[in-house]
Amino acid sequence: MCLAIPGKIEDILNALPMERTGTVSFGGIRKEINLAFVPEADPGDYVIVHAGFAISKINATEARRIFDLLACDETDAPC
Amino acid sequence: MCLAIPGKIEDILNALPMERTGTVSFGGIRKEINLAFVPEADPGDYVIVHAGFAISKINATEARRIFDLLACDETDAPC
Amino acid sequence: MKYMHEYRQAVTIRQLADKIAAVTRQHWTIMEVCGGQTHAIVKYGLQQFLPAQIELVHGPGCPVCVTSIDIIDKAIDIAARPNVIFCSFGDMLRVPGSEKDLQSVKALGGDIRIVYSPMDALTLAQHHPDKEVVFLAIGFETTAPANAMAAYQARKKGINNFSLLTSQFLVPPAIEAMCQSPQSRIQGFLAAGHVCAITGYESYPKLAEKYGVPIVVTGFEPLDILQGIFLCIQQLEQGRSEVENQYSRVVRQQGNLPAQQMINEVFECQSQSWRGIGHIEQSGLKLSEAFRPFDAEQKFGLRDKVSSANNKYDTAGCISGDIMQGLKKPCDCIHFGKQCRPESPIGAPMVSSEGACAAYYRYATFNESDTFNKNAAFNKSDTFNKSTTSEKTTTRRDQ
Amino acid sequence: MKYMHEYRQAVTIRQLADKIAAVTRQHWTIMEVCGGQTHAIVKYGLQQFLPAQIELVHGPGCPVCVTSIDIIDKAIDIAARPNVIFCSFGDMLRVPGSEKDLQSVKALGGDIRIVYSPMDALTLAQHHPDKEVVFLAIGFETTAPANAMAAYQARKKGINNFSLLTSQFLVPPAIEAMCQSPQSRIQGFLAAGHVCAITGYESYPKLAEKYGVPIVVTGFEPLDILQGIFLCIQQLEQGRSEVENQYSRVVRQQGNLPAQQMINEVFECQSQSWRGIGHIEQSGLKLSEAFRPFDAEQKFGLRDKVSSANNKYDTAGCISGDIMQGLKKPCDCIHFGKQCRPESPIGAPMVSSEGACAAYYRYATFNESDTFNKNAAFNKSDTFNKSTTSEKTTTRRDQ
Amino acid sequence: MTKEQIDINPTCPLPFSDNERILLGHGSGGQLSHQLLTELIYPYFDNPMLATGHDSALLSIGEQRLAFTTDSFVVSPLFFPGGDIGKLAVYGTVNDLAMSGAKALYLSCSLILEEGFPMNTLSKVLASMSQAAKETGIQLVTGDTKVVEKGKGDGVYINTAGIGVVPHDVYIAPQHIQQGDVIILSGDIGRHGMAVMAMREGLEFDNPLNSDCAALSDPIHTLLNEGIAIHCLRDLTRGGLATALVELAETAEKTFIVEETAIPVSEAVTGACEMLGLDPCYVANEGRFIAFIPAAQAETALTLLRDHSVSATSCIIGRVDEDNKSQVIYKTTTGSERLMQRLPGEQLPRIC
Amino acid sequence: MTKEQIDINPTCPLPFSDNERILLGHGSGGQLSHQLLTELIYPYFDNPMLATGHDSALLSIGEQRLAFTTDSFVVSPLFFPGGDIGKLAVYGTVNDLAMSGAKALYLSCSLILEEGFPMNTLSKVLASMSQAAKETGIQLVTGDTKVVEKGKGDGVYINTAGIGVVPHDVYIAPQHIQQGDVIILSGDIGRHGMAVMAMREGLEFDNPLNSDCAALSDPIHTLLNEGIAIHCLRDLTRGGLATALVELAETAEKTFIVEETAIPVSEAVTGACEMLGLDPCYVANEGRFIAFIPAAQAETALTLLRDHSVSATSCIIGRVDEDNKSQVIYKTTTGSERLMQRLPGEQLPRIC
Ligand code: SF4
Ligand code: SF4
Ligand SMILES: [Mg+2]
Ligand SMILES: [Mg+2]
Ligand SMILES: [Mg+2]
Ligand SMILES: [Mg+2]
Ligand SMILES: [Mg+2]
Ligand SMILES: [Mg+2]
Ligand SMILES: [Mg+2]
Ligand SMILES: [Mg+2]
Ligand SMILES: [Mg+2]
Ligand SMILES: [Mg+2]
Repeated sequence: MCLAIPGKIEDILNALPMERTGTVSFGGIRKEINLAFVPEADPGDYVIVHAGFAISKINATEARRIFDLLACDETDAPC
Repeated sequence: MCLAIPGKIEDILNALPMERTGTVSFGGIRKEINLAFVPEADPGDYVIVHAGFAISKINATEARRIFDLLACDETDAPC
Repeated sequence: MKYMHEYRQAVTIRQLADKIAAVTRQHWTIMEVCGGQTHAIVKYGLQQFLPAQIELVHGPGCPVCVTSIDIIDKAIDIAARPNVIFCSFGDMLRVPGSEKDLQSVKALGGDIRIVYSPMDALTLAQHHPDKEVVFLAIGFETTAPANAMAAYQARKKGINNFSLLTSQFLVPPAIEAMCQSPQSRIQGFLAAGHVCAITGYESYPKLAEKYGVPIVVTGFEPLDILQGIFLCIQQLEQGRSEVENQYSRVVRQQGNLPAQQMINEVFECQSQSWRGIGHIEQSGLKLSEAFRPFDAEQKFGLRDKVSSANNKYDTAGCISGDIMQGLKKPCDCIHFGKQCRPESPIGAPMVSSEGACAAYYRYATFNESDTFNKNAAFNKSDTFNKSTTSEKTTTRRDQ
Repeated sequence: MKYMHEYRQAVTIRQLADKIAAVTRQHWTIMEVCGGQTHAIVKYGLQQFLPAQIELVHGPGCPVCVTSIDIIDKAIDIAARPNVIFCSFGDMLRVPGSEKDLQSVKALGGDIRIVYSPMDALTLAQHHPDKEVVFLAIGFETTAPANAMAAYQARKKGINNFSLLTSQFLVPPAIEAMCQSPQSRIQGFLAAGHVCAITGYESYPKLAEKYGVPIVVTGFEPLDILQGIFLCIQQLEQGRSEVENQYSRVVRQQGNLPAQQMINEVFECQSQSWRGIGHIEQSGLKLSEAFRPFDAEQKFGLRDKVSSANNKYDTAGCISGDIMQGLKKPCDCIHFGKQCRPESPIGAPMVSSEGACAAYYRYATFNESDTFNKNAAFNKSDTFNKSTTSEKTTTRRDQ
Repeated sequence: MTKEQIDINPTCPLPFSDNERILLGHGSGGQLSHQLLTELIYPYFDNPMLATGHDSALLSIGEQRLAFTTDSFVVSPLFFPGGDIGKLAVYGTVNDLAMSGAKALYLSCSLILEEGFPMNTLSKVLASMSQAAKETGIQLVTGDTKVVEKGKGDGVYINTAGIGVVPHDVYIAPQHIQQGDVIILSGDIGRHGMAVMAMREGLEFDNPLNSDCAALSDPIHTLLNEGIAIHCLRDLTRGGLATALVELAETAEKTFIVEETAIPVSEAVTGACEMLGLDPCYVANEGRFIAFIPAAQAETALTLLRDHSVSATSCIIGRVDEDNKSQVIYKTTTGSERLMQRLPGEQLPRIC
Repeated sequence: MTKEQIDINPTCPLPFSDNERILLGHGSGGQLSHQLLTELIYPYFDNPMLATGHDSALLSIGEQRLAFTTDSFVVSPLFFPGGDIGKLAVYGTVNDLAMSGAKALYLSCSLILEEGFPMNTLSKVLASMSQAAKETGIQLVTGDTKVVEKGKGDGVYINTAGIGVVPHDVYIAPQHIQQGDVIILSGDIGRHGMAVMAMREGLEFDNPLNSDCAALSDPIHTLLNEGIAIHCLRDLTRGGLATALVELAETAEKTFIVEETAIPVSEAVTGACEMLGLDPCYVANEGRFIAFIPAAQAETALTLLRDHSVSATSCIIGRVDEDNKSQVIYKTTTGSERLMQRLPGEQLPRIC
């Protein structure tokens, strides 16, 4: 359930809190997405989008962790 | 106006006075026709039909008159 | 088919043509009142059998032609409603209203059905109790009994989802109105045989006498029409103005009494507007009080609605009114065969194949001077101009 | 695409697979709760990277699969009405109701539109004030805020021709119900990352503790799922039953507070019927009192309508309920790949590509013993039987 | 990106006003169809073959002379007395090939199905196509199937295209019509159109009125085999006999003289036409043709044609006159003359 | 005479229940389309040429080898970024001919117009067809126009059929696929389907996503002229790459091995597919093909193909394996393997 994909906020189209929307780009496409549930996300941020709504802002640091972990394993260095 | 064509009554389908209908044949086709306005017309009689209604019974004697007249003219006999 | 094809044979046609030629000495202008007769005259090229002195002009007897724009607009209004099945005779679908025609309403999704008889519309109403079924009840006296019967049975059987949008015309008041017109050139009438099958012809003698015009009740086959013309010319040449019945195989003097009774039960007379011509007193039929619940105008709240006077068709120079009063011919119209063609009519007479304009267009007479150019647009030196331009007599026959 | 393709690379997948193999010593049965995860597991052939001892079973987290026949029948009832525009997410159109599906209503003329977002349905309602626009609001906690926002804005803007037919599910009560079932074989859960993005995972520790099951909040990319499995197996092998968050780039412990607030404003909890599984207390969301005017069941008088118990699908031997509770696998169903195929589904899990049956059918694993015969009907000695038939352990992990 | 933003910048030969729209009459085969073709479609495809207005195109590929034709079939109801859309779709293309003197060899078939169309009905249509193909010896070799949403079709539309071989000594085309040719009509007219319309209008018949729907290849090939120098052929379809005559007179730039009394019309068609106020010369046929033949061979041709049941009542209805006025003079039953016109739009039943 | 009374008595190979009906999926080009063809349509037309499942039929007429094909085009919207229904209708048939190695010569065009369709739009469609025909050197030689009532069409449906000549030494067909052949894909996939769907869904693009709609004849003829022994070609249309591969594997009775990582997909198509939950391998194309070529000629073929803009990003996506299991093994980006399937019905956007 809950097909949701990452996209990058490009601009804010409507800044009213309950109607907040913005252009989000997904690879080569852009679409107007409802941002009312991610008031903390600004242009440049990545969000996860489901059914036309951003449901979460992606944390870039957390996103790197698994790769760091696997790189560690590889070198057998203590991470 | 008032496209109406001659047809021959073949049978009576409904004999109730205000709902009288019968099969009328027109050349090679037959159709159920309202006969309420020609109570005097019976199977075998020709009627003139307009918009699904027989509006008049054809008088066979009168129908011959023009041909008799023209035949008379032809022979120059007094008719 | 019996009582049909024997009246279309070249031999007898020729015989009658000779008789007509033999009696004709002067120029005479005769109107065939009925569009069905116009259609037959043009389809069978009957003008070719007449001496040049006989000019036929074409009357207002085509219900498709004379139904007012107001009614067409109301029909369009009703037919476009979602819960309606709108029923009509075929030709009415192409008649232009002030903005569009019923056909284009159908093209936009309106449920419009072509029926052969008013009773077919009533049957539809019985089969679709969840829909409003409306029948566009046009016609002259010939059709009025059929329309009346549909209303009568609807009331009797309680079929309350059925109604009539009526546009019904009476012939004698129209004949009288034309006779009274100072411009009129008509010297004799061929009365409409099928109308008289219903009405009889007892009201005609006083017209014939008052206006000094012979009136011949005439049938619809080529031989009928030529005989009607013969009888009419014979009277004119002999200085008579009487009523004769050419169509005696169908028409009785008193008409069809049960049909008259049905008309009287369901309808009452009213002043009526004729498209292109105007109002004529007591020349129409409307539903009487008891049948008012079956009146579509009342049911759909359109009784007082009047179309915008400004419409794209009647202001476009269509001379249909003049044509139907015998004042002009289709080829006198600047649009005829150019913008106005059966595939794109401007006025109603170009729609119905009984309309004078459509009949002239469709059954163009062969003529050495090439009646039609290749694009089927008429050129000026047109066959049909021949008779009208020959002698613009306005002489009324006086006796 | 960033945050997507880097989680699908063969090299890192292989690394994690090795880590999993290294820690696995026993047979373990793990359920991925979410259909999106099932889809990814089968699409990317992730089972091929796991040791034979790890058995994945597929949870009820596909709203297309668990929406009750009753709701489908109500959707069909509403969608077939003349004045309605019925809006739905794409996959719902093929889900069988007791007699037919929405797609066949569309084939018979129902105005059914596929939308991407509940807000698109609301926009349609604004553009068609003369129509009733109904949105089939299915979903788990992930979709509930979007559905709620549509109702909230409709009320705020007075868009009264808009309503929701709701079928909304909550995950934690379902996990608890499965844990309580005596037949359950599930020893650990991969919790649905996108649900937790909304709800957070503060309610999970007491479940993990009470039922002795590790719960790993897991994402949807192949690398996420393998890491989730790794963390779960690691706990199981170490005898722990804790809550871990694999999907920390998206999921916060407390979830999305504005979204939770919107859910609370618009919806309230109710007992909910899960297709193939049955009622689970407090496992659903319905519109709260203030939003009742936007409830399609109420608007169309369907609140008390119950489908006939006797329907051609659920009595046909479909074992979707058992599959979604981890008791059986699609290939245990006698219809799988025979009468039941994506182009002619018998049960809902064959409809949505997230449904376990459809995912298994569509992304059949290549296997030397010829997984599919030519007609794409599965034969008995099927790849997928491998794991289920290997060892029918019912051991619940106890600690 | 919205529809409006796409700039396709066509080179449009005719500017239309925004509210000029396709009407049903544009598909009637009459005057409106003619305008659509000559004013809009032909100018875009500057190909002399199109303008010949022939039933099929004549192609030369290597040493071979081929005929190539296409038609889409959109009849409602799909089944009618004497035929169905499947038969029509096969015969229609076989006939267009035969009208070039070609032997029909290969057929394509493309179906546009409406969502919700019953499988059983489709099966019946296909069975009928299959039988018609066997009967006429044409092979269906390639096809296509599309499905459109409910409300965007009418059950099934069928397109067929056909390829045939034209013998080396056969030259049949409007341009080969000669002064003095007789015009042969292969049978009574109006059956197809009236059978379909009568079904809609609920008319009953003494003896069922069947559509004339039939393959016309056999009589044509008999004529060719027996050495009749056919100048032109035309199968009578939409628009009827009148429209076919007018089109050929214009393409050939000849004057035809046609006798109303010579044109056979069955009692049933006459009755139905009179009742509905239609002219049989404008009613559609699906198994009739006209042939232009040197007068000297007329009697032989008639004898040969009458040997085939499909053309058993063939007769001479007119001739090609001396002057070249691109017109059809119609001598009516009363003895008068008028010009024949194309069908203007569609024929609507005339009641009043 | 009512509909029910007509007895057409067909010999129906498959009895259907009364409520089995055509679904949109029957036109998707996938599994339902396949069933409709093999279970209903083919049995009625017992012609080996149909069952070859080739893009066009190969005919021998005298000394000539001809290819013959047809397709109907029912796309909505009629105009989309990168193309329109007119272009599609010409290219589609030219491409099917090219897939037999034929040079496209002659085209038929049959229009089914919906009552009320604007003349100006028709004019634009015709202009586009005209330009596409000029560009590909095919001549439109015969046509037909029908008009259906409002609500029984969708603006315009276009059928084209085409005839081409196949050189004597060219044998391109699924049956000629050989073990060891490489499978070349002519460019990135999914553009047409996503361009059309994105327009419906109102997606915006960084750089406009254009349909791949294009004529494929030039690169094919280059390959043939340069002596590449093409074993089989298939243009990718409805059903996408996956369906084409599965169909060919079944017809050829071969096993194909295809690498996901080798298949080019643009960023825009990827983004749109991920958003809507679609798989680009099942999305429609209108200007892409796959070619089966002996491994020894693969590099030469790639070089030749890359010289044409329409196939500039051609690449090898797989090969024909030793065993003959009529299946397509798909190596995914993660390193796992699974079997490719046909598209089941239509691809519906997956949301939840
Ligand atoms: S030709 Fe047309 S515009 Fe002129 S009078 Fe007749 S109907 Fe009116
Ligand atoms: S295969 Fe079909 S019938 Fe069997 S469990 Fe899955 S959905 Fe139900
Ligand atoms: Mg033809
Ligand atoms: Mg043709
Ligand atoms: Mg044809
Ligand atoms: Mg095709
Ligand atoms: Mg329809
Ligand atoms: Mg192809
Ligand atoms: Mg093709
Ligand atoms: Mg194709
Ligand atoms: Mg044609
Ligand atoms: Mg439409």
